Amino acid sequence: MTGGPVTGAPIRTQGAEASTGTIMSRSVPGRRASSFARLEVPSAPVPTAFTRAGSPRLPEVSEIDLVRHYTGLSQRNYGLDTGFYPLGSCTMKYNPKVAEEIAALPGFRRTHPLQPDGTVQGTLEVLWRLERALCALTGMARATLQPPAGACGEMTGLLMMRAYHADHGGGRTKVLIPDSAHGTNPASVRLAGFDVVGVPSDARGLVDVEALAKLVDDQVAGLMLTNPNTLGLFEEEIERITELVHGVGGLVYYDGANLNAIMGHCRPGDMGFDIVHINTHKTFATPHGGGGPGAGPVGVVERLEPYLPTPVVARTDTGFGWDRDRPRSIGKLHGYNGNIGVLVRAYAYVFAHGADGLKSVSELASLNANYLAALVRDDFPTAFPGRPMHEFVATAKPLKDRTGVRAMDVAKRLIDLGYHPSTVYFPLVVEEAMMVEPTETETKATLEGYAGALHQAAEEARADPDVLRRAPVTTPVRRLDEARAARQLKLRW
Amino acid sequence: MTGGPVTGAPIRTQGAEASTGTIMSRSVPGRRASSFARLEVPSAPVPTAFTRAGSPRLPEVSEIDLVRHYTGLSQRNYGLDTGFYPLGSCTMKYNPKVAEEIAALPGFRRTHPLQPDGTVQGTLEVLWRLERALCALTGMARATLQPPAGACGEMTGLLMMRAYHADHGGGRTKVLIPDSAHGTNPASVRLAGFDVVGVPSDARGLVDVEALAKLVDDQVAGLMLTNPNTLGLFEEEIERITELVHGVGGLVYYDGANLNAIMGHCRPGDMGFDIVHINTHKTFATPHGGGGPGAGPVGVVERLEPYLPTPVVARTDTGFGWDRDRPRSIGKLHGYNGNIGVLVRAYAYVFAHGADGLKSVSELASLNANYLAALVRDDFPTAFPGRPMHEFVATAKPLKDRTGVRAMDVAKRLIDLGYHPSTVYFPLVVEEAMMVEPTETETKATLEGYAGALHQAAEEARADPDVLRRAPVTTPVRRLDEARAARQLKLRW
Amino acid sequence: MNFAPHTEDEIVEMLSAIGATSLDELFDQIPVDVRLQKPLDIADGISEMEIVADLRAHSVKNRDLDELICFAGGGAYDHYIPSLVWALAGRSEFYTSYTPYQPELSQGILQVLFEFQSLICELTGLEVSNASLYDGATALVEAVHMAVGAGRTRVLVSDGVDPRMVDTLRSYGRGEGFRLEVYAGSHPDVTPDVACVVVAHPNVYGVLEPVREHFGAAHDGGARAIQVFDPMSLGVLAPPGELGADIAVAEGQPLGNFLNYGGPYLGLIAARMDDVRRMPGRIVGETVDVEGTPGYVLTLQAREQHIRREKANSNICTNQTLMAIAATIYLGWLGPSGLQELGHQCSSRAAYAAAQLTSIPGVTLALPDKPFFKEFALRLPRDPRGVIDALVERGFLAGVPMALSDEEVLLVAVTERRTRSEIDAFAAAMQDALVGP
Amino acid sequence: MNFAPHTEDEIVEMLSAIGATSLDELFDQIPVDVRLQKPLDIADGISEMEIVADLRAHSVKNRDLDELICFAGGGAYDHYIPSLVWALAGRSEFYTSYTPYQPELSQGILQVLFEFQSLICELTGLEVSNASLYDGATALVEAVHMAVGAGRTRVLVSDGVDPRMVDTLRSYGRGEGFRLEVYAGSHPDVTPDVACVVVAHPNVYGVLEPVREHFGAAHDGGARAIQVFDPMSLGVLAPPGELGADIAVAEGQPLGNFLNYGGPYLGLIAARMDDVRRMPGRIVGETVDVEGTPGYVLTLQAREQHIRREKANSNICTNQTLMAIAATIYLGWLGPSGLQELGHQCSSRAAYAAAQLTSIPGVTLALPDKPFFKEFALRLPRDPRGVIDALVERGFLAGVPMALSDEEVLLVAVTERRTRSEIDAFAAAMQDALVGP
Ligand SMILES: Cc1ncc(COP(=O)(O)O)c(C=O)c1O
Ligand SMILES: Cc1ncc(COP(=O)(O)O)c(C=O)c1O
Repeated sequence: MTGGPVTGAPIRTQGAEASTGTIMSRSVPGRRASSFARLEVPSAPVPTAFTRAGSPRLPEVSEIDLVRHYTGLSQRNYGLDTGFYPLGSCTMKYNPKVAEEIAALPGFRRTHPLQPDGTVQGTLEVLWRLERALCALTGMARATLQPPAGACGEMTGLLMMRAYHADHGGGRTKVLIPDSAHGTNPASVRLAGFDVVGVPSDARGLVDVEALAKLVDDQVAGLMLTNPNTLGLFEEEIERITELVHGVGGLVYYDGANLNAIMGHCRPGDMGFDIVHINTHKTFATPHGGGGPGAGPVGVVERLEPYLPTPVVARTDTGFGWDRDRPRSIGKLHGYNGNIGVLVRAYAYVFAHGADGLKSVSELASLNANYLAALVRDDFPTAFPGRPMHEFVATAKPLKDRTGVRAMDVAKRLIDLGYHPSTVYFPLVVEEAMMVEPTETETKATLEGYAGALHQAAEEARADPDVLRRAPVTTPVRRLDEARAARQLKLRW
Repeated sequence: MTGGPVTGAPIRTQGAEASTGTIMSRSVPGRRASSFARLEVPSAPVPTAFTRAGSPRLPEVSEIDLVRHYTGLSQRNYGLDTGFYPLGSCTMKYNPKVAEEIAALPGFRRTHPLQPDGTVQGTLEVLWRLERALCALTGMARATLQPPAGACGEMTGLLMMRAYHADHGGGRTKVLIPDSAHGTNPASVRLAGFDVVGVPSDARGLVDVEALAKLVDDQVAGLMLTNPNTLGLFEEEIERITELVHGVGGLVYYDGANLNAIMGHCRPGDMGFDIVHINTHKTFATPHGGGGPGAGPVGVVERLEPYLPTPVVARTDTGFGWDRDRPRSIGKLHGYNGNIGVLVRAYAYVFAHGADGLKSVSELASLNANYLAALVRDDFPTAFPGRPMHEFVATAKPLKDRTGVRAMDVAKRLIDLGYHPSTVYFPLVVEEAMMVEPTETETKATLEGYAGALHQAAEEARADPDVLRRAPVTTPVRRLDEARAARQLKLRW
Repeated sequence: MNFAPHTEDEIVEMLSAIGATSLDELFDQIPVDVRLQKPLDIADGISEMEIVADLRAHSVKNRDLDELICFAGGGAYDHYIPSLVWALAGRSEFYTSYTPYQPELSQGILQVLFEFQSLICELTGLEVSNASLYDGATALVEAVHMAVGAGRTRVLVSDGVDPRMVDTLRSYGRGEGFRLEVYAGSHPDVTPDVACVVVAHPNVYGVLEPVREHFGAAHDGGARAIQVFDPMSLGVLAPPGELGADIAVAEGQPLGNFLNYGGPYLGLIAARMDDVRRMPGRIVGETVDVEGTPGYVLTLQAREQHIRREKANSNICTNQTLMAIAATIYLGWLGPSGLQELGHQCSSRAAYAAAQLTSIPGVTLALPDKPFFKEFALRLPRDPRGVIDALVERGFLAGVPMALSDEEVLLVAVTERRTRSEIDAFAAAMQDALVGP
Repeated sequence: MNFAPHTEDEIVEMLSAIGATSLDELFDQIPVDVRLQKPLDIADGISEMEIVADLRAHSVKNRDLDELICFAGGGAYDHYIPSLVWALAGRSEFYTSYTPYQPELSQGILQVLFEFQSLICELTGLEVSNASLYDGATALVEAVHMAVGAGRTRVLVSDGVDPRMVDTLRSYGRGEGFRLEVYAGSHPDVTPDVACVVVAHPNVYGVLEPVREHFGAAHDGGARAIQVFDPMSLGVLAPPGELGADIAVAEGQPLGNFLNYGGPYLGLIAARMDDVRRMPGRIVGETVDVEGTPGYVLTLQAREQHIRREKANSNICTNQTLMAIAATIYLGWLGPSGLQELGHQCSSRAAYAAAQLTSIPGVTLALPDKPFFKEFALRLPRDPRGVIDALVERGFLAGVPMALSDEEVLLVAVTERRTRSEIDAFAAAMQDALVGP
């Protein structure tokens, strides 16, 4: 293998002994880890009319059973701390350990959501300052921190769009979305009660502005866009795009998934966007948690501020407090006030980096993506000619045409070579797409290692494609039968 | 493989890519993880006469380099949380996670050793209560918590022995030690300025009391013994033994390595011991840390109390404080007051278990050892006939005689079968010794799994001994050339 | 502070490899008009020790529950979290990974989620669970979304459902186009346009509801029965599946997750197998690999946004997996008998607390004839908010103010953590606060 | 609380397999006379949540360094510990393992220790290091033990060596039979019976010593030169190896380890290759396996107690490996330029603090003509212990009282953590305390 040291490694090979059943395989009737204080008050069971007859089949295990079982499972999992994880659109950057330490402070972790405002002044100030920073970063007037993830942020934005239009004549039914958009965009649009109207891409992989011009009309509530788009390309005609939508009275929504590309260089607000969501678990490196949690704050321009979810943090003479007196608000989007523990980590990231650090993050994210794109270009050309920003979409189509090997096979082979592969088959507009987002926290040597592995896979595809089709062979399990999983549903013990 | 689910698993097999250099292999000139606050006071370097010319070759790496490197190394290491770890004499029992959480409380972790007593009343009370509990457990009058490990506890005890004799006529030069003793015993004896006199074992594996009777004389400062001894056997004539030594004016030292066997059932003090050390990292489950830290508190009977190291915790009207006014003390054995962080964990263990829990610990430790001994007896008989307590010493001699396979080969084969092997080749009095201490925290299924693996290894030894001689084959490295390591010393980069 | 590893030399080399002369050039595609000409209005970066000092200073301005003895609930509870939960859930292989798109590298997460789904099914007596939703309130939104459709757009919500959940449901309803009506009593009027009946048991006042009556009405009217449950009650209370629920949802925070001032929490949802294809979010299934070795994958992905886009059941993508891991470990720690003992401890301690508090002159149970589990509503002689503030001064978080008809009551929650002496001290402090200024 | 997993049924089965009828029978070998007839005088066991509550209550009785701003040193320092150090050293595969007796299962620990040894050699400019000792004081004991022998039994210790170290040395000396003499100045009188000369640099008063003078005398007399160093100084101060030290020892706590009220700490020792076989404790070496793959093992074990028994160099067995892991990660975080910047920050902040404090009337440097690194001795107009107490009231840990000739001075240590505003506030509080009651 060429190109520098390997940073990641596959999960360990399964020996005969490494196979593990579920935690139930360790269960022994009568064993138990938990203990409670002696009940020193009178026993008062719930009335028998309400009681449970049988017992749920929970495991009966000791602490050491739990510790070994879940430690073992963790070792069967590849994380960022294991190695390179260039999932496109996910911004899998290093998750600072310091943020974990901070979020675990009892002052943050051990506070109840319904404590009086006076007892959580520290957190409220953190939220208030974070909101100000997010507004500065995006060029918005105010923001809500309530949405617990990007998709909920989208819903929040779209419901505000809906409420705004209801106050301004109403009757708008359509939301425009480029064909390269992430699946959550159309899903959110539908759940918000709008119809999805697709906007085609042009030969550059950008919004086809002429097509857009034909699509905009007074039925259009708005347009959702990420910029740079999911191809990693900056929408160069962004001003024209936002003007077109504004021209028919629509609002423009910025999907912040790709904010890592532009921090300190340009701001959605300055491009004409009205609503912006941010994925803290992307841009601000809050851990992805194996699938979540995240947080999806949403910023808006001045005129949308009345519609923000209830409550918002307000600063008063006596300190900070929740403002719940918001008659035009779209209401609550989360049972409490969002993923506070995630937002505290985001605050740590934003203020530790500062204006200078955030700007540099975007520069180096772009540098890494462009460098890696250049290294792999011969085997896996980028799908569109433009210079990518923080991520690029390459295609395995030439390789497939020549060898029959697909992007998925390449991905699986990368696993054997020690890497988590990139996103594949997204965005849908690119055949055999490989969407690679290295992020700024990866070293040159890691990028070269990954490029080397991709090159090796391409060579093998040409020489002996079965090596790729058989892959992976070094993992605890090999390729899994997904069709069977969906047909013979086994979703629990 | 027979006998229930496997609890442990070997460290992952090394693929071509998993090989890792030292952290220096990731170093790039100019890269750096650390950052400091801006220096907002005048720069004041040390005078040039004292300054360092060159730079030490420390790694130049980023946080993600460090995180991946050391996460990767951790995954190349087998701990108790990975699986069964039956090292005899080491009491590798489950390390409660709660003790880690407690020791990390800022009130414990973030206190300076030289703070005024008035500012550390919480810790001083913890130490005082722990000392009382250890005295209750061992039947001693007072204890020092200062020694940072068992061996230092031995030294402490022997220096007290020395000081005591100096005050009582002096002139004693010898300390008796059974031939089954742990290496630290003779080493400590020598460092304390005594001569080692070995005491032979009898056919039962116990102290040969007749031989002992001949060895005691007025040159004898004392006897060091663990009970149960390193064979896991209780010295049934313990009263006779301690009387013999006391009879000539000697003191009797209890090596607490095996205290896990007898808690709540009998006490060294009641057997006639004068000095007792405890290994908190054994009996009280404080983590072994890959080799340390531990703590080695030492309890003494009344008449030795004046000799305890300085200072000791005292309780006064105004609270707790360090008593430094101890003219006959042997002095300090540690720069500060010992491994406080370890002692806090020990406190948690002792008081969470309580009198009832500790007693049950010893019962179940013995049960586990006896059960496992019974399961493996056919292939690996115990070296002596008596009923073992918390550990047993089996021998691979019959297997070796028949197949040529040695205890070490069996141990290495166990690794491939998913287990950390027991201690081997100790105690020295048993040929091809396998010293197995399962501890009470292991499940019946785990013991059966280990027994099954031992049986499989024995079968293989008879059928194809090379399987054992080649082992291990599933680990990141296979058998290492220790002779070469000692010959071609490479001890640093 | 900056985690990018680049040295000046490397930047130069990399730029030259891509044919650029400066980092700035990488931003040339951005039209000049929209390029930011000034620094962001955020202070410059600081070191790790400074950000820790800053946030620690903020954290100590809060009065946390190590300091205030907590009797607050309202859906989020101060149950004990054993240390092993986060020692394990906090392993970085878990928390630094993402959605298991590459199952061969993600068997750890996938298996834990499979176990989680199994546990939620066992708890609820239902047949299928997913791999987590955002929180209890949004889980209810998803459950209602599963029920709404084909001419059934009315949603009947019992007045015992937490108003925060109802508010959240109402917000989403504006987009999803269902109509929400709150009803009193246990016999909702289920007409053919009703999609579902939503009941909380225990309800927001802690009261045990006659769930079978509500759900009988629902089923008679052809509507789905949705129960909001408390997972901590299910060692002692009959499970939703047995009470007739078609879908059950809950706030899963109490299962080993910290209070975190409201999040990250854990949305639980379980349903009958018939509804599996209507379920939102990730679902893990067991299958085999090419060699027949069992393994786990994300399954039924055709329901989800990344495949089905605007026709997806839900827009959820990032979920609360890490909280589900914690819940899985926590439930393993409890075990069936622990879950039962927990329930018994909660109900006993709550009963004791209710007795002590109502022995204070002027303090009464607001719903005196109703059985409760671990939380109960008190009628106080003074405004509950003022009382809460007065008790903060005395070291207690007294509870949560809650509307009941047109008055405001105090919800008091008592978990297994609250000792008799804490309860006694709380009652004394309450008495003191009520006579005091 | 009890971690044994046994159920009643299992106990019965296991007893029957070993041919016993009760657990008590397993203790039959114990003579009746010595069997304990009553329960231990320790309270009965409690649950996890109770032990946490108990120890938390104790911990908050301490005034920790999140609360008191720390200017105390005396060998243990409040340097900043980056979060990653314990996030990594705290991985359970490390901390739940033991001495790597089976190297194939322990390459992780072994490699970290190899890196640790390398780093200590690099820091000190010496050739060989071991895998840790208990702490700085016992490391000095071991160093002296390496030097003593063959007619050389006198140990000359500079009066700048921390008295806690000297006391510890004296205790061990009683057994090991060396004689310890403290000398003033930098020209010890090294007769042929002198085993070694021990110098601290920086010394206990923070002062930079003319080390070469001390060591010149040592070497002229054929004795070994032993330096006590501060690892945090070695980015800016010339390393022991360069100053002529044959053996160098230190308290390694500041390298990423918490203050822990005195332990667990980390004893560092490094020496010249000639002395490798006299080194105490574990040493890791690189070698190859049967296939030629590089790997690590414990080596030169013939020095150690488990092989050599009474002839061993040292009795150490359990050491401070986990602290060495933390130190390794910490030094990787620092890097060479970070180590240098750290040193510069310490000396600059200390100089600033000295200037501010000595501007208080009556406060002077006790050793005004001596250069110092990060710690300095103040002569105060009042008893230092009283001043320390008065400053605790004001939120500061002012320093450590220390004897200097026949007076008592205040040692003030200033690390990179102490900001200018903290120092200014400290000086103001000191002034206030000195005029106050
Ligand atoms: C472009 C884009 N938009 C929206 C989302 C949804 O964000 P979340 O997963 O936080 O709900 C994603 C997530 O991957 C995304 O990549
Ligand atoms: C019997 C015995 N004695 C003494 C010791 C030394 O204890 P430590 O390693 O804590 O110094 C041990 C350690 O393994 C031992 O097993």
